[in-house]
Amino acid sequence: MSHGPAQDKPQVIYLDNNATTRVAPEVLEEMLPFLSDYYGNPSSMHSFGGKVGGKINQARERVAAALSCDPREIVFTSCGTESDNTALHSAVSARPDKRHIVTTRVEHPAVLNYVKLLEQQGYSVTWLPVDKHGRLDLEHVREAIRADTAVVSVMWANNESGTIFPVREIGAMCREKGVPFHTDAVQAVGKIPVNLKELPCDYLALSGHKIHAPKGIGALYVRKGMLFKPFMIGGHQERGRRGGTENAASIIGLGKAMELAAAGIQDENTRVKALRDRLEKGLIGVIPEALINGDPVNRLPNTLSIAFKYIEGEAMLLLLDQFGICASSGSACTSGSLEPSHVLRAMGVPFTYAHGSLRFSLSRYTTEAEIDTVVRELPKIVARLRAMSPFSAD
Amino acid sequence: MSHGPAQDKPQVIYLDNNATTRVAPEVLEEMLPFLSDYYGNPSSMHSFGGKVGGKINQARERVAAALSCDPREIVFTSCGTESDNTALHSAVSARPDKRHIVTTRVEHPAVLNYVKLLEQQGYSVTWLPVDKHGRLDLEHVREAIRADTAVVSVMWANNESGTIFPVREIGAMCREKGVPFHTDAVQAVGKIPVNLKELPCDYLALSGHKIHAPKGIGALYVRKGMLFKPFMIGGHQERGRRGGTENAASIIGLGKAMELAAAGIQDENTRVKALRDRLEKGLIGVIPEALINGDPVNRLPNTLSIAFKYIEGEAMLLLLDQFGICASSGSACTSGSLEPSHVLRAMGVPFTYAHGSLRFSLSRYTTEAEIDTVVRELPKIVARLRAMSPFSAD
Amino acid sequence: MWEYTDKVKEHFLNPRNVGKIDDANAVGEVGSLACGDALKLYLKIDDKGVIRDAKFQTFGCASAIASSSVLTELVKGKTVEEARALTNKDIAGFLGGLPKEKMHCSVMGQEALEAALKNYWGERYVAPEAEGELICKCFGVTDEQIRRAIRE
Ligand SMILES: Cc1ncc(COP(=O)(O)O)c(C=O)c1O
Ligand SMILES: Cc1ncc(COP(=O)(O)O)c(C=O)c1O
Ligand code: FES
Ligand code: FES
Repeated sequence: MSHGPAQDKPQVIYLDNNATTRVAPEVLEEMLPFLSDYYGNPSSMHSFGGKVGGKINQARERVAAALSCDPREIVFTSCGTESDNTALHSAVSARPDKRHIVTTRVEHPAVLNYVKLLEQQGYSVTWLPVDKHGRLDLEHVREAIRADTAVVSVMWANNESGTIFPVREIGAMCREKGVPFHTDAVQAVGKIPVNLKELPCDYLALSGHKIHAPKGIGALYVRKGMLFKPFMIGGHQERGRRGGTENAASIIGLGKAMELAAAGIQDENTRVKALRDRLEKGLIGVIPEALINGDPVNRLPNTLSIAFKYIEGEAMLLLLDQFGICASSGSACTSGSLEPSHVLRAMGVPFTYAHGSLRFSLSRYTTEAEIDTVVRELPKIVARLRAMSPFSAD
Repeated sequence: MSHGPAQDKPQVIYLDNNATTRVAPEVLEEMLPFLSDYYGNPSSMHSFGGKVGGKINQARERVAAALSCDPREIVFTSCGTESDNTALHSAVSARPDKRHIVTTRVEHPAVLNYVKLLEQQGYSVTWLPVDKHGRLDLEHVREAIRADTAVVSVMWANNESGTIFPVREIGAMCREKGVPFHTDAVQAVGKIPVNLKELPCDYLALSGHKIHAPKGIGALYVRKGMLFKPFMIGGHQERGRRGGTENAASIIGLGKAMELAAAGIQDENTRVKALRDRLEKGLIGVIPEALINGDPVNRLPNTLSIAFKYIEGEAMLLLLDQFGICASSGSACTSGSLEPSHVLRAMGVPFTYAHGSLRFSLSRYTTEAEIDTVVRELPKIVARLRAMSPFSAD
Repeated sequence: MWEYTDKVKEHFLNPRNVGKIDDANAVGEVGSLACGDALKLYLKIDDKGVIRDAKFQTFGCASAIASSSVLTELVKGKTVEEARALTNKDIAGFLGGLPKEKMHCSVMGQEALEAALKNYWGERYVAPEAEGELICKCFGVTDEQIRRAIRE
């Protein structure tokens, strides 16, 4: 635990990219002028501020180009959570007479807890279950949509299991029934192709810090013609859709990051995926009583969620930490709690395994040497903890 | 309009600090490691992320020290607008039975539009008027507070006129009547002393980019023991008070900026104030038919709002822009609209003057030479425009 | 991330007295696999009532492992009477404190010790929860089910 900011560069093997990512150097470079000399307010009536406004427009165009949509369909927000909250707030408050919501049991807390709040306020909610691979049943979705459904909210890819949901089919069902569809694409963007021309969805949330832009910036896609109700209430920014002085530097960073994400999607699905597979095979091959959480077929190319019987995740993480290996035992957002994650529970991961789950999530910066270090060290760590466990000795 | 990022440093005389400020170099320096090497998620279970968590704690302590409160009373948000929205949301949803709100006609849109929305939802609102100097009458405040008042929200200092409100007295009245008091201190922090030990308020909003931290970061003070309902719904961050991955770099920047702001308060009220007074005298002394908007006594030391009869603000701004002089003709947030600002209207500034109002707002970086340039150029600009005006010729 | 003291980290990384004592005359077992933490404590007590040896097996997080390690160190050489007086506060104190959310990991140590001493005197240890109560809110299983599952 010696990688202090005061010292040299931290030596880490960073395999926690579903929690957050490194800001790409190209992104930081585009941002820096707007954190120093070009600090004007884009809404100002002087050219010093206007200049910043021009760059924000460029960023909006870049985001739109990466998603194949119109720049006017993009609203910048402060994070993925705000994008999700805004989509749901907007969808339900645009149609106060519709009092039913369809979502899944495995959404991120940004959707899950918002919908729970609506449930407390009297909304009726259909919580779609998943199978042991974390998959939805399309028939369940079809049955769940009702005449009074205000919105269907299904994440594109799950942050913990990496399972990819059939959002295209779900979107088509919603469209057919005239119900708005929101997808939390925070984990999909940059990892699998996202093309809004081919996806019948009405709202789509994304977050900068999952795709090598900084923390504290997000975007929401709102399909043209959709009713919109702002969530953040203030000035006229974002064409009246989101109050608050624009976070210029980070918006500009997000624009660049989206450009890089679109350009890197091939690499993500070949080289990065191969590294993930190497990790998976390397661990499953040598560690007994281990299982993979998540859909073996439709899974994010960078994600490996793996569970080891009879041992506990935090202890593994801290031992991995000795080697500078960063991973996660659930989603970072729930790590304040001691319970196994709601996602693993919804998947029905046996409790002998659930507490011993680790998530490795790779990025474009991951190297083969890093993977090989994990494949070398983790089996020893698992063996060491199992030797201590009162259960596995028998 | 030639100060492009591609070229050299922009040569500007920046007198628009109530709109936004330059990021202090000391602030950027503290942020940079967290935009590059130290990108871990503070909620993660590895020391790489934990390190970031430690710096966030330090930032929280710095903010608390600058305000004389407890670090646990600080919630980081994405901007001043979010802080205001959160305070109001929290106050009203904690007491659903109280259906009355007291606020002023001159609040920033972050409060004003939020309260208007509540009014549409059936809340009854007392909109406190101001006099021609933008001052509130304490008797009006006292009379307005009712048994069913959910919250009193009065800004500490007005962004346009610079008028400082008697928040201490208002807070005391609220406390006496057991009504929560929120103050939007976005323009007060860094300009006048803010000491929460001596201020009986329950919520206080501030924004980073007004005090030389970056855009897109804010904080909300919530007095210990106050009921709190999160506005941004998601993970467990900020001890369950604000979902969304922490904007680590900007939080750390805000901590530093608050430290600098507290240290600079003396300078702000002597040297910066003297520069503002020099500007005021220099303009009033030579330009006929000009008047000062705002309280001559209780006014922010950095702010000069000045109105010129018979001419129009935007034209003046564009001519000032020729000299690289950045100012504002109203609040930047309302600059999307063509009407004179709601603040000037509430103050009853005569319409022959209202359209010709300019706001100059200084900062610690303002120099005497810059002020002298404005004192030299603006009278010529006013004369030039008046020569064109159909009214002033008479 | 949890803020652990150096002492916690040290005992987690180098736990003392891991394993079983085959001829233990006091064994205490608390916690469950379902809840993600369990501790089995083995004691060897001599005729004079002095704890000569202590070993543990733990399924749990870093705090649980460090607490178990410290527990075995603390009881060694103590008489049964002295050991009885030990509380989870002593364990946490020895570690220089634990995060508030992790205090129960040290409670588990105290409970395992209590269970082991009861076992020594031939009594049955009854966990603070009533038998068959729904103790696991995550999986919705009762502790009886868990015991059965563990036995299988
Ligand atoms: C008084 C006041 N309140 C709130 C705000 C909103 O702050 P932000 O732009 O950080 O959302 C501003 C400035 O824009 C302001 O001047
Ligand atoms: C699927 C998903 N949705 C939403 C979020 C929230 O994003 P943010 O942390 O930017 O608020 C995350 C990550 O934290 C996520 O993984
Ligand atoms: S696993 Fe037992 S309470 Fe959660
Ligand atoms: S063993 Fe339960 S959290 Fe430590």
